[in-house]
Amino acid sequence: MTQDVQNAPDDVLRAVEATLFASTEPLTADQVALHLGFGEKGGEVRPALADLQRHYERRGIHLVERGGRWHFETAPDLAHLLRREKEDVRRLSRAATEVLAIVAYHEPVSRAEIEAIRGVQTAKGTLDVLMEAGWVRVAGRREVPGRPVIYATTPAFLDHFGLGSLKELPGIDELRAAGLLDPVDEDMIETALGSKNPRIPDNADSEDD
Amino acid sequence: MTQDVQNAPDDVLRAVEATLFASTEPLTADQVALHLGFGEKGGEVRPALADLQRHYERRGIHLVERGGRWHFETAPDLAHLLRREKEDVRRLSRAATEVLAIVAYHEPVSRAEIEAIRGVQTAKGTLDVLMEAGWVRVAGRREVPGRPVIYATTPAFLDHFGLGSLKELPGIDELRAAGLLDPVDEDMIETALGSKNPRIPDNADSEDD
Amino acid sequence: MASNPGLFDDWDGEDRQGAQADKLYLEIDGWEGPLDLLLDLARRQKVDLLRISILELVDAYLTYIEEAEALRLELAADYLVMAAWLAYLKSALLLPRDEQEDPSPEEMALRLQMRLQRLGAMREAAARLMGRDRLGRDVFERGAPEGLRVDRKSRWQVEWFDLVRAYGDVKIRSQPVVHMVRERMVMTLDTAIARVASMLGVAIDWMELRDFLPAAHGSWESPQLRRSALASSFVAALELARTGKAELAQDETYGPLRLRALKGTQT
Repeated sequence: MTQDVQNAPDDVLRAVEATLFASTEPLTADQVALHLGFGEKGGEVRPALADLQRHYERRGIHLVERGGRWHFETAPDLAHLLRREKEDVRRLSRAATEVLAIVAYHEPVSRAEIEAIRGVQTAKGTLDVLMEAGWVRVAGRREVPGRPVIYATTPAFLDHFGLGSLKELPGIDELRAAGLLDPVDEDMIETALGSKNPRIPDNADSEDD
Repeated sequence: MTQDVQNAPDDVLRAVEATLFASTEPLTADQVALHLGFGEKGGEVRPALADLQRHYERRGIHLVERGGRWHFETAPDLAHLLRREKEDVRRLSRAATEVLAIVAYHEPVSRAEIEAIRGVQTAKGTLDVLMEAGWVRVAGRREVPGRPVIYATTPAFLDHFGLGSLKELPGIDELRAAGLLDPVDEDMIETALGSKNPRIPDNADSEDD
Repeated sequence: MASNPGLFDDWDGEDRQGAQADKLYLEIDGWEGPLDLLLDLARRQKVDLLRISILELVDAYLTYIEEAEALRLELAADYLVMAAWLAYLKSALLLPRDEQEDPSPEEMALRLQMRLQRLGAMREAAARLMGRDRLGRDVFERGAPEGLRVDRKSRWQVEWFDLVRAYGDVKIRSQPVVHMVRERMVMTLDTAIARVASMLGVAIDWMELRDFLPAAHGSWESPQLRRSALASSFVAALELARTGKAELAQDETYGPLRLRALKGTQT
């Protein structure tokens, strides 16, 4: 159909093509003609514009006319290529995992409560990450002085961990049985430190056995 | 010859075409592949790049590869039609053009070596101008006493001068064959013209044009 | 001295057209050093750089310098250094030599020629480079590219086990504090002093420190409590010795520590 144009585009066509490509803004046929020194009337470039439009209509870019002005743009069906979303899989940090666990076990819970349980200050960013991940949501405010925001888990959280409900999280006793809550109790300290245990009597250091 | 490509470009080809058209800077095959979600290796888009290059070679726009990066630009033979009156290409001083050529033909090269070839001190500003233009960069230090900074060209240099790689520098093969691109020897770096240079007679003999 | 304006290179940003032989000296600022001047003088010989006459070149250079000096133009030192070196080279080339010097004057001449060639090559290369079709002047990139944007999104990953263990860790971290306060059983120093003092009162002879400890049953089975009792009893023994109520004996380092009441102080 337009094969001769495609295979051996003439110089006018090539010049029009290059001009529109390099232009920083859409151009009228007259402007193209003027730019190329074909006089002030676009008559001479119009056939080229039509040919070009036909040539590009099945390609990745189209030559389009809007309000008498011509420009190249990405084919509409490929517009999604201009803005791609890229997903990076990232491991949750240790702090964020702890906060998530606390929310899951204690929900609804305020930030101050989370910090009290963790014994460490919790950066605002940590909760933001969990909310971005879709696992934690703001669940209102606690009706106490200061009306702190309280947080709870989302259905997506249950999905992610394959839980029917929060009740399926292992209880304290189970954690202990699994060795995950192994008390740092006195016996353990004893074992860990050997015969000496500097903590108990003030002057155990001087002990002589 | 490539009529099927021209008449019914496939999806990969269209996507590559659109991506390169839309990009504000040259892209490597790997970057195109990554952007299109074909993984990090450009293998899948290379045939499309080759097809596109062939398709465009007779058109008003060319697809060119410069230092492994691809971009579209207007056909060079249309320069007389497109050349911009107020060229924004900076006019370089004679010293700067000479230094640029020395960096390109000898890279990586130290300032002392540049000065040895030119037989004159090179103002610090001259290299600064070239670096500001984005054509020359610091390429580390030479591991010799004093650890002098060495300079090399940038991808933007290749883009600007329309070179696929440094191998395409005009006349580089002849210059190399004539020994004129041999490393600048120690003696030459000393400002004074003194002592011996055993290499010269050989080189001089072998050249006769 | 030859001077043909047509032989001047036309360089970006430099215009040497119109330079006349008699005005040559005025151009001193136009040369980028003595090598550049030499190259220009060499080109005036209108032959390939490989075939230039070094002697002719030396003469041309020296004449140039003399003229400049006659006009009291300030010449940079390196032009004079070059002149001196060229004068030496010329005499070496002309004078008969008895023995071979190293390097020979011919070698030095070739070396100079090589330097001129190198510089000439780069000058030519620069001109060819600048004459290429240049982006933004002769060829153009797309004027209004839409641009590619990549919105990065994170998909967070965490395993069930990590979650549960994190909770365990939090618990472990927070528990011991509470735990230890509640379960810490100790024999206080006061208790130990009272206990040791009263036991000493009824003892007849030396007793080993360990014998003062409560029998190991019930809560006294706890090793921690026994350790505490031992430590407190030891301090109690020292305290009683200090106040003159008891005396201590130990036969060897780490040997059993024995104590008994001091006579006359028994209550």
